[in-house]
Amino acid sequence: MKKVMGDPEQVVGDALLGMSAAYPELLTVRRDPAVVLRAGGPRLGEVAVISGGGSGHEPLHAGFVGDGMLAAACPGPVFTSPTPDQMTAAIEASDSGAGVLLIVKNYTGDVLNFETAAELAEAEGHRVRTVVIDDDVAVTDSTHTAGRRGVGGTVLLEKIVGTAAAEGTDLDGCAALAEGIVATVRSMGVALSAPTVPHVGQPSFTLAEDELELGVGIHGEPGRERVPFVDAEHIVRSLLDPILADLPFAPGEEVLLFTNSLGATPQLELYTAHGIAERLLAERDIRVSRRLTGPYITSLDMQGISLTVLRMDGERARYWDAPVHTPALRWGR
Amino acid sequence: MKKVMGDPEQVVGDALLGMSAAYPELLTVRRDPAVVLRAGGPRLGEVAVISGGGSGHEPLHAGFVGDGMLAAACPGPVFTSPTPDQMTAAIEASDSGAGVLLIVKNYTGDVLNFETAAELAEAEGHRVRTVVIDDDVAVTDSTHTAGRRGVGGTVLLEKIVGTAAAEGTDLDGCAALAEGIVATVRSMGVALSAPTVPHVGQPSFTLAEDELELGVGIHGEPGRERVPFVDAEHIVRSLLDPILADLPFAPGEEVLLFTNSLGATPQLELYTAHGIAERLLAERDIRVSRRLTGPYITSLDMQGISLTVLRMDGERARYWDAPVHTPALRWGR
Amino acid sequence: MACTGEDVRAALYRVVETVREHRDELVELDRVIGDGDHGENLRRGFDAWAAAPTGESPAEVLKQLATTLISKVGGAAGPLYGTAFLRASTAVRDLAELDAAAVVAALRAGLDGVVARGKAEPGDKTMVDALAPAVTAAESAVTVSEALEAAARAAAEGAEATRDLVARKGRASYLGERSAGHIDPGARSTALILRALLP
Amino acid sequence: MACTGEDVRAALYRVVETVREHRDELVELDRVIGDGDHGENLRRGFDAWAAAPTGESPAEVLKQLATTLISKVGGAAGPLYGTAFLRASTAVRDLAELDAAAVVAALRAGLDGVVARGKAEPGDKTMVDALAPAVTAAESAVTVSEALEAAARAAAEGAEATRDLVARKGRASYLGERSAGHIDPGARSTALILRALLP
Ligand SMILES: Nc1ncnc2c1ncn2[C@@H]1O[C@H](COP(=O)(O)OP(=O)(O)O)[C@@H](O)[C@H]1O
Ligand SMILES: Nc1ncnc2c1ncn2[C@@H]1O[C@H](COP(=O)(O)OP(=O)(O)O)[C@@H](O)[C@H]1O
Ligand SMILES: [Mg+2]
Ligand SMILES: [Mg+2]
Ligand SMILES: [Mg+2]
Ligand SMILES: [Mg+2]
Repeated sequence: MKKVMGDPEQVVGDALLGMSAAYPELLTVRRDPAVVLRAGGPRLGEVAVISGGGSGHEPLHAGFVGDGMLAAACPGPVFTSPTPDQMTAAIEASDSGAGVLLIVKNYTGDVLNFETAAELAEAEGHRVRTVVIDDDVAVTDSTHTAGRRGVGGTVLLEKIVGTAAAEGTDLDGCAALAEGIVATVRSMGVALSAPTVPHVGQPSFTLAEDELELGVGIHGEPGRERVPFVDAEHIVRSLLDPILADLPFAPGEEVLLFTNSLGATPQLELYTAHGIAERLLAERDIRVSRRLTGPYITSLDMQGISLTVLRMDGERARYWDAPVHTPALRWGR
Repeated sequence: MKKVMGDPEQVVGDALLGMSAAYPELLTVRRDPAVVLRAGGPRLGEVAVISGGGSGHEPLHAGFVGDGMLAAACPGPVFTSPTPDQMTAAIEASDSGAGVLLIVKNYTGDVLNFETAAELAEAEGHRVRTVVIDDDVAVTDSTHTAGRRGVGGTVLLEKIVGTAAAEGTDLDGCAALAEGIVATVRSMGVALSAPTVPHVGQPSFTLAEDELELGVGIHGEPGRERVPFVDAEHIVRSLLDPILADLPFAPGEEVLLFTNSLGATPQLELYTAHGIAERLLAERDIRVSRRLTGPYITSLDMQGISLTVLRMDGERARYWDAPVHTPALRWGR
Repeated sequence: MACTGEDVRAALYRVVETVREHRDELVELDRVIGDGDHGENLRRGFDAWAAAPTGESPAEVLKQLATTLISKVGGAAGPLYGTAFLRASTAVRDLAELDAAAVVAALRAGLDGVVARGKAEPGDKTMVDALAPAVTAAESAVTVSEALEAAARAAAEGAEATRDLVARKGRASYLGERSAGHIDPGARSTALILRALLP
Repeated sequence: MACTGEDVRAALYRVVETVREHRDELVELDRVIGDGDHGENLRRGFDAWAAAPTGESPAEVLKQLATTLISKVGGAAGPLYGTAFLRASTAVRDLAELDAAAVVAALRAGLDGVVARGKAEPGDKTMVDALAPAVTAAESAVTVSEALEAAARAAAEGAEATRDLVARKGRASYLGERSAGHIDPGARSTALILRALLP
């Protein structure tokens, strides 16, 4: 395993040092417990939207801390949910009195740790609402599993709800907006290669030269099915078909299309996939009115892509378009 | 070789289709010859800053087309300089009468093809100036080589000069600003793994588990030296020392530090490297006043990083900070 | 043998050793059907405890371990093991020494805590498949050693038996049928921990 | 044998075939000391020419090939080969048939063009190391066949001899001493092209 790192145990801490150096005006990074805060402290009357999860998915979540998105992020060790003390520290530092919305990706560890943190914070007098995002259609049978995973939809959720909070929407309003998004966003991913976790030192799974891992998660968990390698058109279809069938998305709808690199995918390939997805959606008369393309929720050095489709309406479009200023998403200022 | 692509010969064309779908309001993509133009056509009185080069380095250059940066980009086949007909088409479509500044990375192929294009365009009555960037300190002895390569400095050059052009600086002024930047920017890269070119189908070079390719280029050309694998601190030193010694950069100076991913490097590692570079510069009393961190000039799926250091002054800082709106760099609007 | 706070601490030091020794094995089990961090998560948590253990009575020792695990382990295992030790601590109240009945009560409280938090049933291929049979096996024991011996043996069997199960909880559940054929890392770590409690 | 426009076209079709056959070999040579595109660059250019060749006289045929290569090949080889064929076209003026002297003049003009554009000297490990000896060897020939035969033989030797050289031009120069031990892809393609001109 070759990585640009020092002590594997310090990899997250070392990266946080680098982030705080790279964005001194935007972020305040605290250690022990590790939290990434929006510089400038809580804003009067503004709901604090907070998220967190295992590291290794950068820029998620710390790269989305800033104006118009997250008030704070809690980075866990690589692929491991953070702990309640990080979350309560983030809540403590961010709650202006308007309350806190916790955005939690649906993994057992994340849910349990955020649950504990919410209890502790409420006991301290904070108003806390939690929204659990589970947009991954690769996990089909949710009564026999830990439920669908939270993946690409998280990025869109954090932007739209983060902006709503910045514009003064109250805690109930933010929570309702978030629940609505969770209900109408769907994603699926595919891996061409596995990530290598620093403390493991070898790839999380092994794919033959002619295999794809379809429905892969973002933690190097193997996916739903191992299928023969196919060309870009078929790869995109194998992601888009289950996504569209699931909600389902109907002809005439307006959507946001998010084509995501899972880490090590060259942009040539990512744009190839995006172009095909746009064409396939047009063929089905689904109108793409907003798009996002890039590495926004990754799995270390995994090669692969994911697609996310979110149903749009006027309110969501307005919050999406409004200014955002974070390390990884920035426009309008 | 597994890639999200269709016909390997169409890989650039397919990606351009995707780019134009992803940024309909920003870009106009033409095929045959392939050029990526800023939407909206030439702007009266504005010098057109145009660049181009082999594909596989995305977002360079097409991802930097837009307001405040490039007027047009000419994407060649993967790792192969574009041809003069692309360049003359870009010039034809972009020259408002204020003239054209060609930004050319110093590779034999790029220089020869842009040279031909400049001659042809001048014969058609365009005023053309060319600036050749050669910031890679890994190529030491330039009388016995094709000269230093153009690498990371290109991104900074395109932003600063592109903004100067957008603010009305004339052709001579843009060229002088560009020459000044070329003279005071230095870069160097290191690879942990080799890229795989679609039409080759196997990695461009082979590195053992305990080897680094130091001074690697962005075309999968092997670097200056193969050295034993070391930790992040030593990797960063082995890039920064030759950079600082070369200009040389002196204590007390103000610089822009650009920490670049060569493609497949996880952001955790990139930020780790950035943090170390900031610390080493501070130790030498060199003041980092601007920074850029991310995958901006890449080599397909190569794992590795490059560092670029640019001497700053008030004019450069002002142009750097001014708004830019392109697919890959965006702020202020 | 009765069991003082001192004895509990000594037992937990043995657990720390075991977790260190088996870190790579647990990482490997989790790599195959999960995300490859279970061994590292537990190592981080138990090492953090070992660096600064406090408390006198069994309950105090267990409680401090629980809060350390909750704040250092993360993932699914952190809250689950944390809750288990927290409930165990509550179950032994202010006893200065634990007898067999207290040990069984602690084990049962731990199991109840895991089930309350994680909602797993026996057969879901989780740590419950090691812990639940351990509690049952310990119930008929007369001495602390017998209770722990029986618990460890039953947990080992239970962990081994997870090999044939299809996961319905935790990360391995995403694999569906493909999760069968591999031991559950959390069940394995439960068996290892129970075994290490015995001198 | 004299050489009409028809003959030139036939010879170039043989070049197209050769380039296709040796594409992978040239890619591999370039992968080792360059960026792995030389074979693909030439294939793209010559295939584009073969898809729509025009022109009657030798000069016309050569000129159209030159402009196609300039606009389709890219990289260093595009302008260099393009210039070589353009200069060769100019050198044979309006001749309807080429004799040995005209062929030699065309080769020399091509070499001069490559040197004018690329500034390489013999020994720099480039296509010049195949083309320069080819021109010299062709000079004493009496027939077209003899001229091409001599040129092809000398180019092959020249290409082979690039193996021992350290590159001082083009991408391979970045490798410094490490470029020694490998044949230069452009020298190899020059030798292949000259060999294919012969029926
Ligand atoms: N809902 C649950 N109930 C009981 N145990 C669970 C549950 N979910 C997961 N586990 C246990 O946790 C173990 C995984 O722990 P760990 O790898 O540390 O956390 P994560 O899955 O978050 O990476 C599994 O092997 C399983 O035994
Ligand atoms: N300055 C030069 N003069 C002559 N030939 C050169 C020069 N630079 C490069 N070449 C030739 O071009 C060949 C490489 O061509 P190609 O791979 O197609 O272009 P690129 O190097 O741009 O990828 C080299 O093998 C060498 O023979
Ligand atoms: Mg985990
Ligand atoms: Mg090339
Ligand atoms: Mg795990
Ligand atoms: Mg080449």
